[in-house]
Amino acid sequence: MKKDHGHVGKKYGMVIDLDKCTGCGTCMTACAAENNVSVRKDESDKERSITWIQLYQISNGKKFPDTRYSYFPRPCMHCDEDGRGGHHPSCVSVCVASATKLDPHTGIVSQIYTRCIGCRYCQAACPFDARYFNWWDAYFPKEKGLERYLSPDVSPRMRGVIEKCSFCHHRLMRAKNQAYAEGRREIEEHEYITACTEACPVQAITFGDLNNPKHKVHELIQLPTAFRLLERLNTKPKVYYLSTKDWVRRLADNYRPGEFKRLSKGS
Amino acid sequence: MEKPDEKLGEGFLSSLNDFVPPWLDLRSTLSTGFFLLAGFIAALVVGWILFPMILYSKQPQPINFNHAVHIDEESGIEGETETEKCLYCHEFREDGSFAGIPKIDKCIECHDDPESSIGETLEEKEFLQNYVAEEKEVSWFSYYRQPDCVYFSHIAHVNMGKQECFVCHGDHGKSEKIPVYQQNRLTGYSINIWGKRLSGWKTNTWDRMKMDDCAECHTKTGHEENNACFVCHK
Amino acid sequence: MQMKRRNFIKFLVGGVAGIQLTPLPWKFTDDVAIWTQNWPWVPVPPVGAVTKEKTVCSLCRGACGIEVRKIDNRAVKIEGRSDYPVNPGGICPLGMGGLQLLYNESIRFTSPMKRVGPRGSGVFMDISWDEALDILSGRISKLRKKGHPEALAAIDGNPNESTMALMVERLLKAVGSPNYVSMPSVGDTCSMVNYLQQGTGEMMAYDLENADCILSFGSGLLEGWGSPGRVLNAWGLWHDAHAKEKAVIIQVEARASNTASKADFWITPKPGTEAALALGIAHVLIKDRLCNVSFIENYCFGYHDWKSLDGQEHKGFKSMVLDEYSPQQVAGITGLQADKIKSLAHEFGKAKAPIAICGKGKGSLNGSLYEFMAIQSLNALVGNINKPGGVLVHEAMPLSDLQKLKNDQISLRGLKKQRLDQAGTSKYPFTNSLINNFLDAILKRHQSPVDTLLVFKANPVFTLPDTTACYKALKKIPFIVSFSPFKDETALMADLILPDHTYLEKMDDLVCPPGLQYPFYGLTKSVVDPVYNTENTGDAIIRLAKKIGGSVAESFQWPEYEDVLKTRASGLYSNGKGLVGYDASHPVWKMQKAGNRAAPDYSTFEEMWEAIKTGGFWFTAKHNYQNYSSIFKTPSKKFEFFSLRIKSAIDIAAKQKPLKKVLKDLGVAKNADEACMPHYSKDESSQDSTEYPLFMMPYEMINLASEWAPNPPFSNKTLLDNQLRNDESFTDINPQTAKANDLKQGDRVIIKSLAGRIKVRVNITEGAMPGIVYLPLGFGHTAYDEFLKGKGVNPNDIITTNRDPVSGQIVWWNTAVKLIKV
Amino acid sequence: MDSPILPEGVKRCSLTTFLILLLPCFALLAWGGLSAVLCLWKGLNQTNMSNVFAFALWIVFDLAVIALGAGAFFTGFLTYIIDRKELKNIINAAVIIGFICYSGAMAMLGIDIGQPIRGWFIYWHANIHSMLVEVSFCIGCYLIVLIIEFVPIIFENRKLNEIKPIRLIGHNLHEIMAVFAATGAFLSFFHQGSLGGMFGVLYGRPFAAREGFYIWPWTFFLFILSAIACGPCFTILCTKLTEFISGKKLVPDNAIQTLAKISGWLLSFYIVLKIIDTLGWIYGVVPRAGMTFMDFYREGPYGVWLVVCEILICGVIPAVMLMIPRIRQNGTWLVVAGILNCTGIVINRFVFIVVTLAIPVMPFDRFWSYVPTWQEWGIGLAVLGYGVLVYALSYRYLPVFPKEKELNIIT
Repeated sequence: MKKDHGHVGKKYGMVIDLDKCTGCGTCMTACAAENNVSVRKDESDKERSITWIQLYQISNGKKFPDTRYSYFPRPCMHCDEDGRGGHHPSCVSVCVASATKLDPHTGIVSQIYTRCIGCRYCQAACPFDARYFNWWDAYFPKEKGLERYLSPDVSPRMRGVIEKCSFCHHRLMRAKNQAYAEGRREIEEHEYITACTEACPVQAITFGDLNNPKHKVHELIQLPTAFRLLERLNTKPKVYYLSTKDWVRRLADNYRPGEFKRLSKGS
Repeated sequence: MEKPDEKLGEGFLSSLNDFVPPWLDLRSTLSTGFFLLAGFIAALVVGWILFPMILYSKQPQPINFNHAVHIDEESGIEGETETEKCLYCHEFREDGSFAGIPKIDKCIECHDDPESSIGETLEEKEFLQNYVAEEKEVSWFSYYRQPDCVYFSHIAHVNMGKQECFVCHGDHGKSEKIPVYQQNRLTGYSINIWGKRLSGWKTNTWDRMKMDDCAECHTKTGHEENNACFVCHK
Repeated sequence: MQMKRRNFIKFLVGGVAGIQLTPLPWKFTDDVAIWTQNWPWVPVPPVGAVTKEKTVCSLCRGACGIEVRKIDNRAVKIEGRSDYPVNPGGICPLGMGGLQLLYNESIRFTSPMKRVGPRGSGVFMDISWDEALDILSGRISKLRKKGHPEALAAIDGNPNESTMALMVERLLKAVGSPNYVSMPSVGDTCSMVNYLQQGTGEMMAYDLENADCILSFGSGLLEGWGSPGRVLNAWGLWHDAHAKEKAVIIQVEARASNTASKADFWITPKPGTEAALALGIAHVLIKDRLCNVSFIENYCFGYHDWKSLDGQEHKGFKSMVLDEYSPQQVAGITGLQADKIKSLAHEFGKAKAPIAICGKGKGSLNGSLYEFMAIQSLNALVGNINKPGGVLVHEAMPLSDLQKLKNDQISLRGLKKQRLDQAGTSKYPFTNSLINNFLDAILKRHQSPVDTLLVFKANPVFTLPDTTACYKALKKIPFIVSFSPFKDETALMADLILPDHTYLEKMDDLVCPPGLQYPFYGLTKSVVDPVYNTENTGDAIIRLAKKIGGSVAESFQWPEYEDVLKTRASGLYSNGKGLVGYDASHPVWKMQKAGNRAAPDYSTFEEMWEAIKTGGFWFTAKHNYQNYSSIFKTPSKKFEFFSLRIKSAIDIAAKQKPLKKVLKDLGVAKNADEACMPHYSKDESSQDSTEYPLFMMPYEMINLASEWAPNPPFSNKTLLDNQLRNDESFTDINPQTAKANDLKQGDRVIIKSLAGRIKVRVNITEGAMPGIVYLPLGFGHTAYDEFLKGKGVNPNDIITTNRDPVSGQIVWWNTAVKLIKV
Repeated sequence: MDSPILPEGVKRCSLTTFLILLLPCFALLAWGGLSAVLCLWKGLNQTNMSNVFAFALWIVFDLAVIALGAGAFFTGFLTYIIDRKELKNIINAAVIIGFICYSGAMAMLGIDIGQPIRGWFIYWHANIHSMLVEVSFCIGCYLIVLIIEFVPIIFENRKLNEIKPIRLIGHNLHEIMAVFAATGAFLSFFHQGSLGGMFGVLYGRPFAAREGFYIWPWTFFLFILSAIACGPCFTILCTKLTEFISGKKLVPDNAIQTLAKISGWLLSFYIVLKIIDTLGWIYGVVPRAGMTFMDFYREGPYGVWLVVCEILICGVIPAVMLMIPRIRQNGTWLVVAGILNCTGIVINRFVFIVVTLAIPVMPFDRFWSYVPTWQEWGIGLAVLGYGVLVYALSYRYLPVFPKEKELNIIT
């Protein structure tokens, strides 16, 4: 039965090439546009603005003119474990109302706004700051008419609940519907990609099934330049990064003096 | 204390007193019981009869629709199975999404000419004049509209899961008269979602359309994986 | 009494017990919770049928392909498209936010309007289209009756090649006014360079994808330069993990922009000395024999010293460069080390297909003529012109001209009058229009020579330097008409609004996106029915002309704007080598290099036009490489290091006045020979460094709209909070500069120049060059809604407008300023 | 004028003075009420909490009062299960304080969550893996227990006691109080523990994360210990305060001393474990996360002084003081020790909540600071006001201290 639905062993994940990433921010706008994220008057309040995928600017700390900037695009990591091998991500195991769950058949961590009671325990549990609380009601003043661009694929959030990146799960559903309409049960690799993957103008983002040898991501995460954020916490993120630059790789995790291993190649 | 019935009561009680243990104050016990019971019954009435009447608003549909006639042989709506007949009007779009209640132009496909023979009854005439002739959409109330947070794929259930329409919609497709639309004033849900029985008691699969009912069926038919939250929530 | 109360309590107790056995408490609890899940004030997007419309984004000149996803008739998402040549798939953050411009009622004009409140207050009254057009045509006709058609002027932001630009210019010509002024853009300088050195006034066409070394003089490859979608895609190709040989990117810029940070080499000369650096590189290339001798000897003019017909000796490029631009000399000018310049030159010289590109930032600001000539000369020195991976030379885009326009006596008399901006005079022989001169002319005269100003797709009050001057000038003009769909600063000063559709509601063309290496024609279409009572300006102009009547009406015979577009597009058909279909697996840069010979994928004009209307594009991958003998249209029929056109301009002028005066008028500091060649001269404009010790440089970001189109709210999410915090924007300064002015991170500071003063907060970063104060362009709107209005400051407020030699264009990067701690 | 309902044979100030004394409480309650309305009506944007500071002032208050309120169940445990008779003279006070702390905490939590109306989802859609669920269940139940324990004390009010059925109920409840004491003790052990567990299980936050036993991180046990170590001290402080204000002796010394002694021993035991735990953390969890001890105390106001304060000044010192009979028998020193003890525990809770969240985990993330708004203070302090009010009312109208009469014979 399960096989019929092609769920078995699927593990959707993302690979972001930081050497390609230019920090243009298209992924952030694409995400906001795709997922009906509310835009408030003051988005410079980074403690409260909602950005499912967020660009962190990093610097190599050198003096002018040797300074270099780079960027970490950070969606939800869709972790697999709670840090000590428990089969729930840290945020899932703490949620009081079972509002966030890890789907074993897709590897995607869901967040149900109508179930969430807004206790924010999951925010405390997430070391990636990937979870966002709706401090205000969604901002769509009638006189502006901006609600006209809202997509029916994603339900707008009410205030007082947590929201986060869903790997554009509705796109998976859309792809499946299309496949069903054509009498297929399985979907192709290109049929389900996230909005940020699709939008990235330098094709820095790759999305697919990490478990499927035919998918590009499966091959990319084997590269020696591949790494993940805060791997030592052992939360098993499904978002990987690529970079040949050691100063960038160094910033992906905490290292005590001498612990960091440089790449043989690259600078 | 001169009222005769009082006296009678006294007499009656005192006669009873012989049968009950002396430490029990019969009079006070009875009165206590009486008031408790009164309150109890009053509450039941409020909860079971008054409350539902207040909770749901009733709106009639703009115009009646006779499903029975349409799925009837003569109607010319093709389809081997009932489901196929339903799909004739409640169709799937190319991308697999479900069109739901048909738009007026779907009706016009058959009822193209306002003077046509199909239109004996007064209602049909009214429909042809007010809607078909004007190409005006009928503002139907949807009995089965789930809230915005719910994602439901008809094609997954009908084409892939081979579910018959009646499993969720009952014999709605056979009805000659469409029922009055009842809406929960507080939640805005159609009464069909929670189910007509306030107790939540259900005998048929189509009596209720709550999350548990979906999950129940998924489990029964061995599709537990579809109980993952994001499968039905958006 | 006592008794009664007890009974009541008993009654209640019973009731409480009873109610538990009814659904009331349970269902109520549940329903209230469900109510919170469906709060009436949370919007619920209506469901419907999904459709996708392909079109082209025209928020900038880049002409990226986009696909708009619609639910019934509602546009819900803009996405890239892979079946489109310019940008396979990706788009920029601004294009992604387009729907917020389409649907944001508070920044759009919902109908034609006339001013009722005081100027600039933005108080308007709705009127009908007919009334609006009557008002305007009446006014124009009156001017013509009075015999002053030249008192009608237009500021046009449409790209020069676009059909809309032709329409506007045609309207003015038909009416009889020479005062058609277009907004400055890098294109002006580029085509001028091409005109002087290659003889064709075309845009630069860089074959970036096939190049293996990009030497960028401040071009913001990652800040939106050229056609953002295309350049960013090229960037992706250059850095592909699987690419065989990766291209080397060298960024010459005085700020750690994203491009500089991500480039392989980052060179930081003093701003304004880029020309010297380019010539220094030229010096090394020549000295170390790194240049393509055969190309230089056969197809270049003015490399060696030469003798003109009058027997006069003239200095050549080679000797000038060797004499004056040795690495040491250049090091002195630019503040770089000499050997750094050497190694840089070698990196460039030894590459197979090196390109030196020009145009700072997004390339929306025009550049310095001599700097661009110097940079283009580098491409000539390595002979990488009209080769794969080089700078391609094209003939003009094969678009047909509009039929000859009719002029009556009035208009002919008007057209004889001199342009207010003096463009094309002996002062600015090669420039088409100079908006800053135009504004000065208005300011200088006691009464404005312009009676009626039409503004198209431009917001000069915000985007031009020295905004106060611009504001004053516009205020002097008696009557301003804005065709903007948006309530921008300039539109708020207008007396009459004839709102255009937004780019998602109208059909219009985009010709030759900047920097693209093949002829390209894009066509936008109406993906949604116009949301408000607006009208395509093209149609509005036609109707206006008809209302004016006479020869003006005869000059606009078309029923509607689409017919104008078709008329021009007919040339694409007759050109006979175009394609309207595209297959992502065969990118144009590969097809072109492989010498594509594919026949057109259409057989009739109608077929082609329909295809363009649905697909949105026409392009040709056929290119005639090399054939140097015929491509250069210069007087010498060669690539000119020494521009004979400048020389003849000087000679002609020298007949009336002394040579010294001529050169002074041209703004050239050097002698007559060097005036004809790319050279560096320190600009005198810089004020005394004691009063204003620092320089202010505006910079552009890809996620902040700084041109005509407003910034979509979405991109506010992408701004860092050391760029904008609450309503205050930041200036980037180096720790040294901060120390010198004892400033700490986040301090508030006033930046003062001769033109004005602005208040910002300080962001201390090693990415800034000491002694320079950086300000982002795009902040500081005084119009629009809460998402834009009053957020940050506009550097244009304090930029002092100096003019570039010969071209006379505005110079942006040398405003002397000082910091005053608050 | 309210004399008929005052307890018999005791002296109380006049109603007017009483009300005047309580004015500050009413003020606090008004302030809190306004804040609450704003937060419920407009949402939590009224606070300075953020996506970084998901938990803040309110949770600190919650955990603090719940720890201090632990006196109730622990004293109950000692009185009824261990059967320390002398504690009967203070148990009432302990119960009332407990009730105040827990009801206050619950009220505050109700406002703290983003969707109060959905609060019951915690119970209905409970996720058994979540420590916070364990907390909610236990606190919920324990609050009921406290009410049941409080009710008979209320029924002892002179007027109420005249009513026969009430007298009966009150009496019978007294009989079976041991049962509730046992239940209360059981429940409390668990929620005090799971409150600690809440932070110990944050494996994404090396600052809070701890190893543990089975599903319980060490913080689970440390929180229980710290709670029962400071709870009794807080009870002592409250009675001392009452004695000071009323200017009477209310509780026989032996009761106080018993509590003080036990509290002292528990505290010392706790501190030892706490030190071991901290060392284990420094040499286990922290290096594994690739950090050093100092990494956590570099930024903002949070320096090593926090550790010194918590463990040394407010831990070891009071522990020693309370264990030495001569010191704890001196009233002043007893109070000092008590205050230090309670402060230490409050600091511990503060550190686990605020500092944990303030320290970024991703190397390129940054440190944020947080200052509560007046609305947050309002609600926090309202709980204080509410506490004083309830306590004062109980003291005035109920025979809270059984020995009060004989300790102060009115001549």
